[in-house]
Amino acid sequence: MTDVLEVTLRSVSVLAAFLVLPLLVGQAEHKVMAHMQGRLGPMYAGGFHGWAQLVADGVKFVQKEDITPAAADRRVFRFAPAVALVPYLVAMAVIPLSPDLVAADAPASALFVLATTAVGILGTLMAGWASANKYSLLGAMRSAAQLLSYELPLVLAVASVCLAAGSLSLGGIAQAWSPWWLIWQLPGALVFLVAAVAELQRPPFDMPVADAEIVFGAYTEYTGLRFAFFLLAEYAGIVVMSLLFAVLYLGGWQGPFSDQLGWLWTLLKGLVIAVVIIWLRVAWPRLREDQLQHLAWIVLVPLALAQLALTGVWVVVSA
Amino acid sequence: MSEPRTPRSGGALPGLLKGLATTARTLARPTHTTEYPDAPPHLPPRSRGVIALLEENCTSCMLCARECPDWCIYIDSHKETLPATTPGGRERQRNVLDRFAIDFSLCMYCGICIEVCPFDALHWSPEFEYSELDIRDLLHEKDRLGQWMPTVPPPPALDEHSAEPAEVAAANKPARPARAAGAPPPARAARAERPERPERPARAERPARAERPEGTARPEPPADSVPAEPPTPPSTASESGSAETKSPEPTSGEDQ
Amino acid sequence: MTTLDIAFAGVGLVAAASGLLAVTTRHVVHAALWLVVCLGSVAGCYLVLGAELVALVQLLVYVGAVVVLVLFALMLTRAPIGPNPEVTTSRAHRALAAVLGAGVTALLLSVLLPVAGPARKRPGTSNTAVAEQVFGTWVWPFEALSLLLLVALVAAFAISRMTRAAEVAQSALPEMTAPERISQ
Amino acid sequence: MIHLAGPYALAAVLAGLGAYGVLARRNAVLMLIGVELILNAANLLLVSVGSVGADTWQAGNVLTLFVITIAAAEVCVALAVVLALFRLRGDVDLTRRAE
Repeated sequence: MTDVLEVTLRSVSVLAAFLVLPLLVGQAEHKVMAHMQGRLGPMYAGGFHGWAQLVADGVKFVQKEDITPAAADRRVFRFAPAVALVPYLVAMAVIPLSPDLVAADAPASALFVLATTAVGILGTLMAGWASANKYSLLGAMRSAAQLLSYELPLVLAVASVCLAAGSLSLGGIAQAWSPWWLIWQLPGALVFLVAAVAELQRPPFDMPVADAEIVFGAYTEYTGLRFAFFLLAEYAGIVVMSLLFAVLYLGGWQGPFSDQLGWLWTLLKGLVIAVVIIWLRVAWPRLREDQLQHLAWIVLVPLALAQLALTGVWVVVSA
Repeated sequence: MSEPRTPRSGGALPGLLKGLATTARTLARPTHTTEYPDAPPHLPPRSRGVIALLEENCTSCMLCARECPDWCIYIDSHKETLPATTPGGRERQRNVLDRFAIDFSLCMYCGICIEVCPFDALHWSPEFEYSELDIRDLLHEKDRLGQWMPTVPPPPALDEHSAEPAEVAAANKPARPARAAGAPPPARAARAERPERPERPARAERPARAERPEGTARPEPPADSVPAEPPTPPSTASESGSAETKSPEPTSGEDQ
Repeated sequence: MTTLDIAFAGVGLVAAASGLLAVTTRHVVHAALWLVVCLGSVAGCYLVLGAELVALVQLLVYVGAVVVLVLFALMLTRAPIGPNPEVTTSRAHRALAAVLGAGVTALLLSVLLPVAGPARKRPGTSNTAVAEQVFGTWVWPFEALSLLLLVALVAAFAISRMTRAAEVAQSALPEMTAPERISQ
Repeated sequence: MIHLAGPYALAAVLAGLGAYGVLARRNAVLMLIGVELILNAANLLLVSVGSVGADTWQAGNVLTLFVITIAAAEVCVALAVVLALFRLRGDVDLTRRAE
């Protein structure tokens, strides 16, 4: 009975985190982006500085008509948002906030997060193909090409960290972390950050949804709640990637008073990374499609391989 | 804001860092945004918000409607015959404006109608808060257009050494008692104002004209001193005069 | 029947059903999507069998990369929405194929089922043990495999370049003499 | 405790389905799907054998990982070939005779 209760509690808390954290990131994006552009951002919803703007947006999305294009493949079209959203929910379950604050402790959780987020691509592909829209198809193909290219440096960068920590478990990696990693794993961290932003299809890597070129890519035909799910998936992706970065490269819960406030440290570090991801969106223009592939294969993959080699040499020497 | 630079100055990385620095600096600065309905916007004094109509000046000559590039001005008028003022005199006709409407859902605010109006019946008003929930409600009739007249700013001050404005000149001139004592027929006042008004300031000596600035909604700076002497004759005229002639000046002069 | 048996039966049925749909559906893209379901549930089978690492790699490489590549190729070639009768061979051909497929299944079953034996303990494999073996016993196959991957990468690149060169040569045919074309 | 009959049966079924897929499809990419099914049948067999026996070298797991890698390489090259074919012929129907 207690087992059932515990499982329920863990699931509910993951679900709650899944629903709250993306909203926090979204609101942070609204405000940070606005102030970086000399604006105020939302100011009305909820009274104080528009804190409830995203809730209001959610209400608006719920009220909107759910349109399925006549020529679309109905089932795939309707199922795609779930495929995009659920992997991040599952991935969030294994990310530890502190040594004992983790919903599901998997022995190979680093690999698990990468594997589940890789499944999320399929949602975009399905959406793009099933919309029966050329812009959508173009967006889907762009995102497929982009995500395949950036999967490699992402996995290599994570492999380097796993090698350094001698563990595939996120908890073990954060435990093995030391401040020295900030320098030693810096190239890998940068590769991870860039690849993560590309995986999330966020600016400057947002060609799959480039509104000036292909309307809104794979999501062009989506309305209402299904569109909101895609947006939620994007922000949940930011949360997952930020927390992952915090755990892999910034030591997760390590910091002053880590015994009591460890989870807070992880969240804070994750939030900082999320703000950096938002910052990149505001500061940099969108890349061109060929520049994107160029960056992945000419810069990131060699850099990640070099980092992996460096880590390997270091581990062997220091062992 | 700096001097123009060559696009590729020092590779990609400095540019990327510069972008980050610029956005971070902007983040640290206070924003310039004012939230409009809470804080009224500071508009330049002669902002072109909406077109106001001074109905009394309109002769329904249709110039504005014809020049309008998107045909959003609708004018209906009819002719009225005014009886001869003197025995044996000729009857005169004048246009009476029935409808003047501007469809602001079509209007592109080019201002051509204001430019072409020979009688200063159309004016730019800085008023801009006239949005509607239904696009059909943006077709504003003459009473609505007239309501914006008080918001029209006074014309800019003249150069120091320029000739006196016609109205002032006329007002400062002592009224000719012979003409002023007898009630000037309203028909004449209405008619006389029409053809001569804008282009011949030197000949503007009729009392009906001198009294204009006060009689209308348009505030003109020198007009303050004007109204003292001439108003009596027109107002009496309007009381005694025929109602059907609808002379613009006297009636409006009385309304205000 | 043990708990693991029941769990395996669940995911196994999903895998078999989705595999069947993947090879029979006439919606081109649906076939690839059913393949995703099938591969995912095979990963679930691996988990039930206690091979966690393999399951995750299956998810990461197969679902995350291979199927995405397949979908990408389908979209690049021709993937209309709706059933497409042209993707399957004729009825007789399919009947033959079904017989052959059933034959393969029957053959394998007849070989495998007798050696299945009674229920056995599932010790479960630790990732460390797998890693030690990969970089210990299997290190030369592993290196050969990396070489294979590199060759495959270069080959794929070369193939795609070759066709583009051929296209260029075709389009520029009148202006060029034969030696020039060869040198290209 | 687990019976191996289940994994064996599933592997046999997947192999049969894969064989059917390869034979019954005309579209080259869909044929590849059949090939993937056969590979997965082999993998499943390897894993199920490796998971219960005294597998000193972890052959079941390691070989499966190798097969997955080989499958990735195979798909990579095969799809490049398919795309080249499509560019040359305008379709990927493998039953059509090349003219």
